[in-house]
Amino acid sequence: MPILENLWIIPLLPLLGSAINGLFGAKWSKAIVNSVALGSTGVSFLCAVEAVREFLSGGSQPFRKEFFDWIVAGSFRAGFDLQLDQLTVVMVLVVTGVGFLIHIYSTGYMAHEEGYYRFFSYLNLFMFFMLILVLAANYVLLFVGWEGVGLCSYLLIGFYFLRKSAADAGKKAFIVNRIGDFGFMLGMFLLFRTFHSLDFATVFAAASKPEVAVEPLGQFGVLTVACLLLFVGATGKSAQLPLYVWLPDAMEGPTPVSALIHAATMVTAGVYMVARSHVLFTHSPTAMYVVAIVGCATAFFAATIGLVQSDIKKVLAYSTVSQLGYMFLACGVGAFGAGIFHLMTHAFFKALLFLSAGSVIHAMGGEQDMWNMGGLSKKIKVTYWCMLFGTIAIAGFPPFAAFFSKDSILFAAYNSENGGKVLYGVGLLAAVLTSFYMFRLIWLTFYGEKRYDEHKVHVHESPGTMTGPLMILALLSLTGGWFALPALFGGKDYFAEFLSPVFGAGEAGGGEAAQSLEHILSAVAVVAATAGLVVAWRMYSKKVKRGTSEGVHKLLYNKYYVDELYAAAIVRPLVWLSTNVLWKVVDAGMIDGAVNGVAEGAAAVGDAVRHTQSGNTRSYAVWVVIGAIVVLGIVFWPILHPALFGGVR
Amino acid sequence: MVPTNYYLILSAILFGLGVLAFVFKRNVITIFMAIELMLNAVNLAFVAFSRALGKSDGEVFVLFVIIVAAAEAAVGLGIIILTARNRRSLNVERVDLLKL
Amino acid sequence: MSEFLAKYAFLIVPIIKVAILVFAVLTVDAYLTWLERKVIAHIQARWGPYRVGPHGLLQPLADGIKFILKEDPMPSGVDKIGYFLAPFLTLTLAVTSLSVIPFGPDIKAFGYVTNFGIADVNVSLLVLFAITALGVYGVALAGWASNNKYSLLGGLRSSAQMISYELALTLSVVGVLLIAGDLSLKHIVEYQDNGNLGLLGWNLFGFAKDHAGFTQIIGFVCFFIAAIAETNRVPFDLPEAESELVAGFHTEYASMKFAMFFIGEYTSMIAVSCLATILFFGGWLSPFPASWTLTHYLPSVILIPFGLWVFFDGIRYETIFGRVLLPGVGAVLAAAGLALFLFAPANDVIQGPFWFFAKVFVFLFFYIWMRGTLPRFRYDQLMDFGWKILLPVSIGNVVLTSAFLLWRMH
Amino acid sequence: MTASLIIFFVLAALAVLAAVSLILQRHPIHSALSLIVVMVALAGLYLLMGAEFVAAVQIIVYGGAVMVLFVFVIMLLNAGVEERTNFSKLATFGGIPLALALSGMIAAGIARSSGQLATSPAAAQGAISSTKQLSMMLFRDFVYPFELTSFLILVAILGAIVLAQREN
Repeated sequence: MPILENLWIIPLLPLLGSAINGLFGAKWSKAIVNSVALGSTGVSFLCAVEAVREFLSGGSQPFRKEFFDWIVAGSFRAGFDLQLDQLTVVMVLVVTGVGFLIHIYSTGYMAHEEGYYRFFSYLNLFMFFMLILVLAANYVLLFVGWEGVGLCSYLLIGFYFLRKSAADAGKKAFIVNRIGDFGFMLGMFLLFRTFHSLDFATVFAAASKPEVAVEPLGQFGVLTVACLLLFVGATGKSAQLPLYVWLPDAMEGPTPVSALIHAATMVTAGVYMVARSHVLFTHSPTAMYVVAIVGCATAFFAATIGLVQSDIKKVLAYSTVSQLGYMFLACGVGAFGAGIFHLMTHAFFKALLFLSAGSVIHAMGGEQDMWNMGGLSKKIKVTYWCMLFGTIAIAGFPPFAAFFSKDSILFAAYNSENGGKVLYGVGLLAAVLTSFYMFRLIWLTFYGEKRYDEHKVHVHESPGTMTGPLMILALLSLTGGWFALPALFGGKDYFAEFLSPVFGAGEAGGGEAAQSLEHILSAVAVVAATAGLVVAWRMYSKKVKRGTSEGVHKLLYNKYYVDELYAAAIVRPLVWLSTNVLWKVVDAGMIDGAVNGVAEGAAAVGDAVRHTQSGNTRSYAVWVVIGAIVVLGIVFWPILHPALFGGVR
Repeated sequence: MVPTNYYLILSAILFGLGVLAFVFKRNVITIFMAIELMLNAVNLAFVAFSRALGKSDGEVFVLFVIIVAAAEAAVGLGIIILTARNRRSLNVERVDLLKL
Repeated sequence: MSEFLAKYAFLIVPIIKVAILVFAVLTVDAYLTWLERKVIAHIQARWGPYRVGPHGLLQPLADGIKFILKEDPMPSGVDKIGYFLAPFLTLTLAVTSLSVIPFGPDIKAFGYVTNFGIADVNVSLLVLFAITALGVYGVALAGWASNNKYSLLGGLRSSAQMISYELALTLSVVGVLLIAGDLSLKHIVEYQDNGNLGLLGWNLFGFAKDHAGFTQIIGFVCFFIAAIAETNRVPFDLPEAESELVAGFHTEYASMKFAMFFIGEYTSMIAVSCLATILFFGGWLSPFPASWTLTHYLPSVILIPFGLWVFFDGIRYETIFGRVLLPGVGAVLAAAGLALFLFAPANDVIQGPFWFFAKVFVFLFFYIWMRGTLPRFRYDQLMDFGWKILLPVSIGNVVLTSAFLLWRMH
Repeated sequence: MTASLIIFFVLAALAVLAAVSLILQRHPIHSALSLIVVMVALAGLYLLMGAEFVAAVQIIVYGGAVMVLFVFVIMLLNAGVEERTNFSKLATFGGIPLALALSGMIAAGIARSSGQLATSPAAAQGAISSTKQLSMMLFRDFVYPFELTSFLILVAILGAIVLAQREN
């Protein structure tokens, strides 16, 4: 069966797996649940590969098929339309591949958890929605996936729903995402109002018509507003300023979840969406500029917070935020290809990092505070090496993945007009910070003297189901960037070329000058990474104690008090409003009052008429007869009144 | 060929007698029978109409009425048995708890 | 004269038929009792009636006279209407139920074609069921009217039993109706006529015309069991379970009224047997393929030797009566057989009825046989069996048959 | 005065008389018997109209099942002669005139309105509603209502069982 023709299979399989596990999993043994979950995901991965093969062998023509109408209202049509082009190929492969690896990992990691089947049901459901998101051929279907992954992320963050912090984190993620989604929906409405359709094909075709003018910088035309609104959604989903706050808390969820949803796939949905609608964005430099600035700011901002976090997962969370910032920076400066490239590599190494972190936590028996670790490199070699690979990769040392992706981003930022240099500078700084906090993590965790109690915690290497995916991911994060390897030596960037049908070959302008410049810049980047490494080494390689908490450190450690700020500025007023107005006045006063009033009225009427209730059935019978007579009288009136009053017919 | 009106008048008379029995009889079972009588009168009218209009719909309706009547009889008689057991009487006028 | 006949044939012919039928039925009933007593007696290694007439052949006559001459007491406190209505109802309905049964193919006599039976309704099966359905009242009413606990219990039991088994009875027939696609008994029989297949064409085996058939063995079993229950015969004769309720619903009845119940019961037996024959055993159809024309002489082949045997059996009889009666009967039978052998047209006319009555006789014998063999059900067993086994099975038969037919259609 | 008219009047008279006796009889069983007579008479009328299937069903279901249930229940409860209590003033004084008024209205309505419906030729030769055609309608046009009735009967059975069983 040609998979490409039946693209729906790819998302459907995880849905089935989810349904089966969710419905029957409670009764089943872990083995069966595993086989269902892994089977569905794995087969879906194979299907994806097959689809991609067919796609490529078919001259890599963008494939689009409308499977069935979903909403048809007037001129509006939102169908279950799936599409597959180069961009989707990358996303689908990343999602299914990394997803499958993480599923395998989870079987080991969650082995001793309650609600095992629930976890995998959610995870598969997430896969389903994520695939819908990336395969969708119109904004509405994309939004379905968008909301769906949001839901799954909520469910999975709150997986340990007995822990209040987890439940709160889930709620926080959901609500913050709502804000973004609100923007997204407004953007969609605006688009529909402008183009009378939400199909990607139609919208982009209409937008890329020559008569559609590019709105110059600082001018807020329809497209700009639409793009900005979409970008609001993206900031929500992809945890950019100012809506990034939910992601760190999302670490309450199980580590595989953090790896899959909050590092590899879901959070990159925003980037994907922006890249997908690049046609619109390129028509509005304003929006692009905003994207670039926000991305860049986030990259730096999050990195600074990441410097001082003590919780191993928190560090990774902030690093994720910052890396996402990078991607947006890339999109903002028009290097969508680079953004997606980084998205992919990031998926690899960040998944790797998270999983390794998970392995570490697993080894430490649930301990997450780096200050209670140390000297683990001897104990858990595989995890250590994998973690190291991931760190080197993220820090951007050649020939690891991020080196290429990040460099292409920085390069693009550097020669982007209006303020590119600044962006580049900040990005570079962020790179330094990145490599610093990552190596800080390495040293705190794996070197130095052990800061935990031998007798309480007995450190042990994780099972093969966990280490296996780690190694694979490690390999990927080593080689993941080599598509762009030739670019260094004047060759061409295969990845960019591969994506060029989607984004147009507008970026990575070749030429000798650019060539040499790129060499210089990458050298600089390497130097920066090294700088970070060295600083981290100087600070943390020797005997260390928990960082003092005052001044800047305190500020950073408390994440710039952003949460507190939000709480004071938004949450508390809202709570006050809803308690004192909505609840006490509207609900208790008006609604309940109305309901009770009705009830009392009814009771009063009942008191009045209940005296006709003699309880004697025959009287009731007579009442029925009277009623019948009245009804008949009304019905027969036109016939009867001549009969009664001697009218003539 | 009997004119349709005859059938209709007959059904009207039977229906009236049914109503009469319905209000006149005291025994629950008999009252129930009165209801059946009314149903039968209606059926007669149905068949007569379907004849007059040359369509079978009326007869289909009669079938439905009969089915419903059968179901109703099953449940109703069950209720009657229960009432008779609890109240020791079949006289509806003695079954009058349903009042203030 | 002849045109008068032609004018009022529609009136005269049925009257004649009815007269014949009633007479025949009453006689057959009478001798059915004789047969029953004989058979059961032999089952129980007794002689049975053998004093009144040769082989007790006149016993039925004696019984009849006894019934007529007996005093007819009416117990006190009976409900007069019900008490008188009940036996009449039973008998009338039982006899009426025979009126729609075709005993054979249409007869052509004097250029006037008439059906071998009283009425030829195109929903005769429904009519039959309608009549049998009303049959309950006779028993129930008798039980209630005669102001006697035993009778009341008998009446209650029988009404409950009849309602319960009527469902199974009706449902078990549905399969046949599905196959034949017609409610007229005559057509149902004709539909089973599958020329060269002979008895395989009967609904029992279901190789009906154009293969649109399905074996109705399940249906037949359900039908027959339910029918026995409907006729209140052993092993379902709880309404008159003498060991528990003296004589059940007709405890308080004597002489002719009792006889009416009696005749009614036997008549309904006959009716049910006819129905079974028609629905499942191809009515008047010969069990042999049409091509085997020799089998047409079967009646004579049976009649002649039987007649001769009766003849010679009578010769050696001691009483003068026997000497006259039996040889006479034997001679008549033998002569009839010979006549059939010689006159082909008469023979052809007789084929249908011959097979029909042969089959009916088998069923009646089966009835008696069971009475001689089986013990009586306990009441709760009876109900359980009816509702929990018979009904589901017959429904299953309907589903099965319709599914098969559907499959055949596509 | 054709034969059919004679038959009609005989049956009609039978039905009306039986209905009256239903009212006048004081013992439930007698009322039940009268009702059965009404039903049989109606079945005869159906036959007269050429609706043989309906007639048969009328007798089988109404006569053979429903009324048997009635009789059965009457016997089971051993219901005696009904006592003519008059607790309900409304019924005592208002009942009969009102009932008569109702039937009068219906009759008047029919008498006035039935000028509109003319006997159709199809009906004249009774060509319509062979049982086959009826079944066609039942299983084609009215199939969903039909299925629903089966469900209804199921519910009724359950209800009857639940009601009638003694709590033990």
